[in-house]
Amino acid sequence: MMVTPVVLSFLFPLMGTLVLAFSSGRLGARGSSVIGVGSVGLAALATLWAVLSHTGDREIITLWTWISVGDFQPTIGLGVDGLALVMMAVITGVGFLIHLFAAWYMTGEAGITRFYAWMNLFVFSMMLLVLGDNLLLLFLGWEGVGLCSYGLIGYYYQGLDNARAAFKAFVVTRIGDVFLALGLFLVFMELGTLDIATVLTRAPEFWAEGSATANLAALLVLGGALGKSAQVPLHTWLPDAMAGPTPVSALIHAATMVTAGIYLIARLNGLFLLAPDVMLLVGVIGAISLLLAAFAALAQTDIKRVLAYSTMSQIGYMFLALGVGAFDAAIFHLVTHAFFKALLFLSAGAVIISCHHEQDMRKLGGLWRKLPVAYGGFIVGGAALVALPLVSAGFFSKDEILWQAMAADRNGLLIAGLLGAVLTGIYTVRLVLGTFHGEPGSDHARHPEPGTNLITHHLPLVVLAVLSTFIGAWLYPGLGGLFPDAPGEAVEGGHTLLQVLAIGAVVAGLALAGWLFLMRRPWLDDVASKGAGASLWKLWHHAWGFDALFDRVLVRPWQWSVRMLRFDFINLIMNLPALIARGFNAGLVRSQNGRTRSYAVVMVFGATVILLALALVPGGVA
Amino acid sequence: MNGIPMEHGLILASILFSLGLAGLMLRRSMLFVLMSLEVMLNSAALAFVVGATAWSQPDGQAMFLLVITLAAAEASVGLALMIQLYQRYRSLDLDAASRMRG
Amino acid sequence: MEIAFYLSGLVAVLATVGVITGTSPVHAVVYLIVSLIAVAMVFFALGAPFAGALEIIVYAGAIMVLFVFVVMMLNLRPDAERELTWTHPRHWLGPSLLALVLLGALLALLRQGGVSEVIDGELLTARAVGLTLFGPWLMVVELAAILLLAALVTASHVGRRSNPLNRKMTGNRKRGGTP
Amino acid sequence: MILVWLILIPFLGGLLCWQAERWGEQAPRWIALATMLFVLVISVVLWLGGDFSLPGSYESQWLLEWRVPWIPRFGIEIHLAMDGLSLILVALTGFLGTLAVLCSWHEIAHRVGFFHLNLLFILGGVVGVFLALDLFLFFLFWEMMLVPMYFLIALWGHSGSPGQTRIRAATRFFIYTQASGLLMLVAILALVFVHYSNTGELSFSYDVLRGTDVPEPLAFWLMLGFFIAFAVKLPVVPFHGWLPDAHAQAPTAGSVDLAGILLKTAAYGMIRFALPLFPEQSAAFAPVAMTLGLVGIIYGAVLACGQQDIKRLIAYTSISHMGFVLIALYSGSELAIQGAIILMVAHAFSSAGLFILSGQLYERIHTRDMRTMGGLWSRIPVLPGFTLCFVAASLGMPATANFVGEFMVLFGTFPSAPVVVVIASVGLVLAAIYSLLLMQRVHYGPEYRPGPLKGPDAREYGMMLTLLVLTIAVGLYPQPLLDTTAAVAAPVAELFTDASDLAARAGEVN
Repeated sequence: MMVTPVVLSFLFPLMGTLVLAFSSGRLGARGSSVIGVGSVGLAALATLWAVLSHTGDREIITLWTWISVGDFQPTIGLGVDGLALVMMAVITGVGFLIHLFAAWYMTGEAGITRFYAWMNLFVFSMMLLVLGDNLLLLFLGWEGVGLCSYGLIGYYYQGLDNARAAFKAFVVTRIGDVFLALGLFLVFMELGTLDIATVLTRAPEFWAEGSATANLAALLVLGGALGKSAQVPLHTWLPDAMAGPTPVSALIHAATMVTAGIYLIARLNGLFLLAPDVMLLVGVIGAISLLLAAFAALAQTDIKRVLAYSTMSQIGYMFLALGVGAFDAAIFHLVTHAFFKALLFLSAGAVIISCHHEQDMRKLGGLWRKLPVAYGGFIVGGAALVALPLVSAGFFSKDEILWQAMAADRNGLLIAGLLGAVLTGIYTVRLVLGTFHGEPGSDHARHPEPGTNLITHHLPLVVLAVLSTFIGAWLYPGLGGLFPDAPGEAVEGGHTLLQVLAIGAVVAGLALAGWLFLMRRPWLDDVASKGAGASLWKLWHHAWGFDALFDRVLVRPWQWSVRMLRFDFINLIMNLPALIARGFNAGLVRSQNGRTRSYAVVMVFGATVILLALALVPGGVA
Repeated sequence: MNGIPMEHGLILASILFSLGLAGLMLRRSMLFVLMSLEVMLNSAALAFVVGATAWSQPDGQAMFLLVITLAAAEASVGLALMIQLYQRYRSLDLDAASRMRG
Repeated sequence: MEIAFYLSGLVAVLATVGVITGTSPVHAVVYLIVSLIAVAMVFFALGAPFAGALEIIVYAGAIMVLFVFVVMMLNLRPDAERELTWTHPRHWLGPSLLALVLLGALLALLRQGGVSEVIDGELLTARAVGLTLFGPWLMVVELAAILLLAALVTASHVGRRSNPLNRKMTGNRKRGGTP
Repeated sequence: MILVWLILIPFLGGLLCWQAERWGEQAPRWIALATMLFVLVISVVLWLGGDFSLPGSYESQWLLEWRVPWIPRFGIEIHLAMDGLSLILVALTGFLGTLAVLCSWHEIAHRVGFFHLNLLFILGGVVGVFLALDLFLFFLFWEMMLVPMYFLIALWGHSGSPGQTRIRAATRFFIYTQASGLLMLVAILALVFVHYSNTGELSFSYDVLRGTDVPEPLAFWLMLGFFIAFAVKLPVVPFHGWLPDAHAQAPTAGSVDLAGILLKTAAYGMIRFALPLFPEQSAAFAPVAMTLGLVGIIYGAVLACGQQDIKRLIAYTSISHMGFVLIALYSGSELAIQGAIILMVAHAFSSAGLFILSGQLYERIHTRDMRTMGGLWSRIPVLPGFTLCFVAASLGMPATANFVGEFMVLFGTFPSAPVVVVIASVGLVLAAIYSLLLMQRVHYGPEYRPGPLKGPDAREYGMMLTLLVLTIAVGLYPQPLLDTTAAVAAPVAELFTDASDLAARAGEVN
């Protein structure tokens, strides 16, 4: 097996996991965090080396043939091209910073070895997902990531609701995975191969554009992507996934796992181009999730849940970009989003740890002077989230998406995007003001203990802050070459008009938020506490009631059927022969009454019957 | 009168047999049961002799002799059992000895 | 000769009816003896003197005497009252109907059968019977002897007064083997 | 000749263990261990030595064959033969037998010799089933497996709730398999007599009987006879009643054997006897069999979630997994049948692992009721980690053998029966639910009773590690297994293809 940088990049986390898993307690907290962070650091270096030595065209490294039966020949092969390298950079880069911050965040927690084992396994699975050039290997990474998110969300396993959140996350993403698996089966049946490159070349030959199979295949792959990227129908697990430690939320539910869906669609763009109305569906789902999450974020009290809904909303933007065919823009936003959302989550983590695990905004406040680094992180991250013009990385990527939507004249999606930008502005300002300004809500908030460790606390936040500015946007190498040309290229004019619109939306959002939360705070509170306002607030707080809907439609019938079927009624059918036998027994026992004379009568009766038979049967005697 | 047709003999035997059988089933006392048993055996013997004389074959009568020995053996054992029954249950009622219930 | 046959046949049937319906055992035994003798008369009427003689000597003489001995030994009082309770038709209707049906079946079989010989009274001498008995049937005679021996042993053992089983059963009441 | 030794070794070993009890309790254990290791070593040596080219090549399809007339009058002969499939299953028997002996090292205290006698007789019977080719001999070994298993459950099991005593469970197990075995016997005899009436030659041999053309209505019933016999053992849903009881009341070694190998004899029986002997009828019967498989998957999963007893839960998961195997066998695609074989091996590993773990849990907290378990992760050092790995395997996590098996089955069956595969994939979600439910109730959640418990000793750790390594190894590199069984799966798959076009041609003709 050639020891190329790419292979090294995903072997290091694997080694890290194995060492941590089999150390079973011998490594102390320091030892395991050193190994945990170190392995991802080495992976980051290997990726850097791979990026530098990348020659531009797609390079396949086949380790070994996984299964070969007849024409079913999936191989453990790594496809290294621009897209994979960008994703690897994000995973290992941002991953490393998050691992570093986790060393500070998790001090004093029990079972750090287990934490880092899971985190390294997660990075390994994510690398496999991104590098897999064979759909089955991609599926391996896909499910591995699901298992690690189960392990990490359920990290504080003592609490029953944490474990339940982990269970819910795994099952909902597993439903998505089943859709993807069905897609795989269909693709293999129709095209006879699972290798991504050959699938993309054979698809146009075998399927006409818009044909039923193309639509079905695209739809199934979309189903898988929705599950993993927490978009509208399969999104209920993301807010509950905040039960895990904050670095986990940062790594999994901001930077990497939730973007797996976007990567999948971007990788299989050929499939989606063959099914235009499924592409439109992708855009529409993106828009819907965008708005739904934005509204929900307005009514959250827990910092992490606000960020979770904000993640869902930003991924909605990426789906919107994919829907209009701007694959490059989607990846660009994916990268910048990874930076600023990781920054926001880590800053939130800093706040939470400083205020002794206090996550409720109403109990926090007045922290901006006491936690300067966290406040700085929130400001820069918030700016990028809101897409503050010219300064933040978010502006460049979100503007690109909106421009592509406009160029592809999908005006409905464009309007949704702009409305989303306004709402993003509002909830970001609400978040920052609620957490850092105003009066401290509890004594935890009155005297927080700010993180002082230079390397594990300040360094990640500062680096991510830098990446969240225009430098991050500048760092992104355009991946245009890899994807079919986006709608934007064909249209010249109108870009500046779009930029004006976008900036207008952002400014309007900030102004409205500032006016609402600074000047008219009491008016806002009493509107939100009475009649229509209160019910609207509650609806948004529970994310439009999807959770309750799924609970009543799916979970409760399932539990009812499990209770009903606990008594194995099909088994009763097999008890039938036993019952029949017992019935006969009861009947025949009565004939044995012990009296000889009745036996004599029965005997004579038998004899007579035989004699009669002989007598009556003609010619019987002859 | 030119001889007795054979059927009559056999009819007599059948009547005697069924009478014995009825007695066997009707009576509760073991003595009567044994006696009706003897009647049945006797009717069988009668049928043999009627057959023998009709076809003038001596075998019938030889068989008759065997039937009688059988009757004798059976009667003796039957009576011995009856004595035991009487000693055990103080009466000859067959239904009393019904411990072999199912 | 035919009259003798029919007459004694009738007597035999009536005597047997008497046996079945009799209440007191002694009467029943006597009726049985009459029935056996009537059957012996039938044998003589049919021309089988050897069979008739045997019937009287062995059957009526030996077996019936055995019955009388046992009846006397157990000095059975006629359990009239039990027999009376028993006259309710429900008891005797079933079995007698069954016997009648059996009789009907036998008669039907007889009528079907091709028995048409007529017995015209020539004697079947004891000598012929003796020759067959000790001719081809020698083995059977030996077997009959063994059968009688077996019956003898069983009867003596089962009928013994002080039966070991019995002593264990009644051991606690009183010593001695009175019946 | 090696084949005869493969069968005789367990039986002789069993007798030896039984007598060895006089020299102390440890002797039978070591002898049993040595016997099973010997069987394992022989099968591995055969595996490395043998080459598994496709049957088209010059010599016959059997790797090894041993034929001696036994009852010439009825044409019954001791005809043992081994090909790729039986070789793997014999090796699996050897391996799981060693595990069964190891995991009952401390658990079985009274009458150790007799216990090992029964255990080794079961294994001997199973090896016999995998090697026997003469139908009569096959039936003999098929019945021989049952009696020692009955004693194993009845004498050394631990009673569940008062209603469900282990004797009842053992008897139920015995009656289920015995009655179905009878059905198979009737089918075998009918087949032989039909052959006799056709050709006047009385023979029980496999190749000869494959050629008999049985009149159409009768053939269906004979096929049904075979199918029901194997369906009871597989277990397919309506006939599954015995499995949960047998597992709940069996000792750990019994459960490992039961789940690990006895279920596989049924699948092996189908591949070897039910399908090849009646190809057209099996092809016609395929939709029904697949529906039964589906019902098995869904019903097994739903019931698994409702269980309180940990071993019953694992038992129901076996029913769900075996549903996949049933679908594969009747899908008629080579990929699916290869997948079924891999899934059989994978299920043997994962369910053996889970049962050994539940046995170890029982040794520590003396209960199997999940309501009295919880938060064991912090109380027991290493076991929960292994449980998590085996739970991941049972829910079909990629890089484990179950995933390879299940996905090959689904890939293979999709072209011929897409709707079946869609419903079976719902089974994948349900698999996730019951597996994580097991993990949730036993190891996560608040601690039911505080206090640390002792971790696994070297023996337990070694067992778990080997099982895990094997599961991952087959999960990542199943090619050796696939090559050995390639020669078996191809002809079985063709049965359906030429059966279906045979039926099609028959359809045109009349």
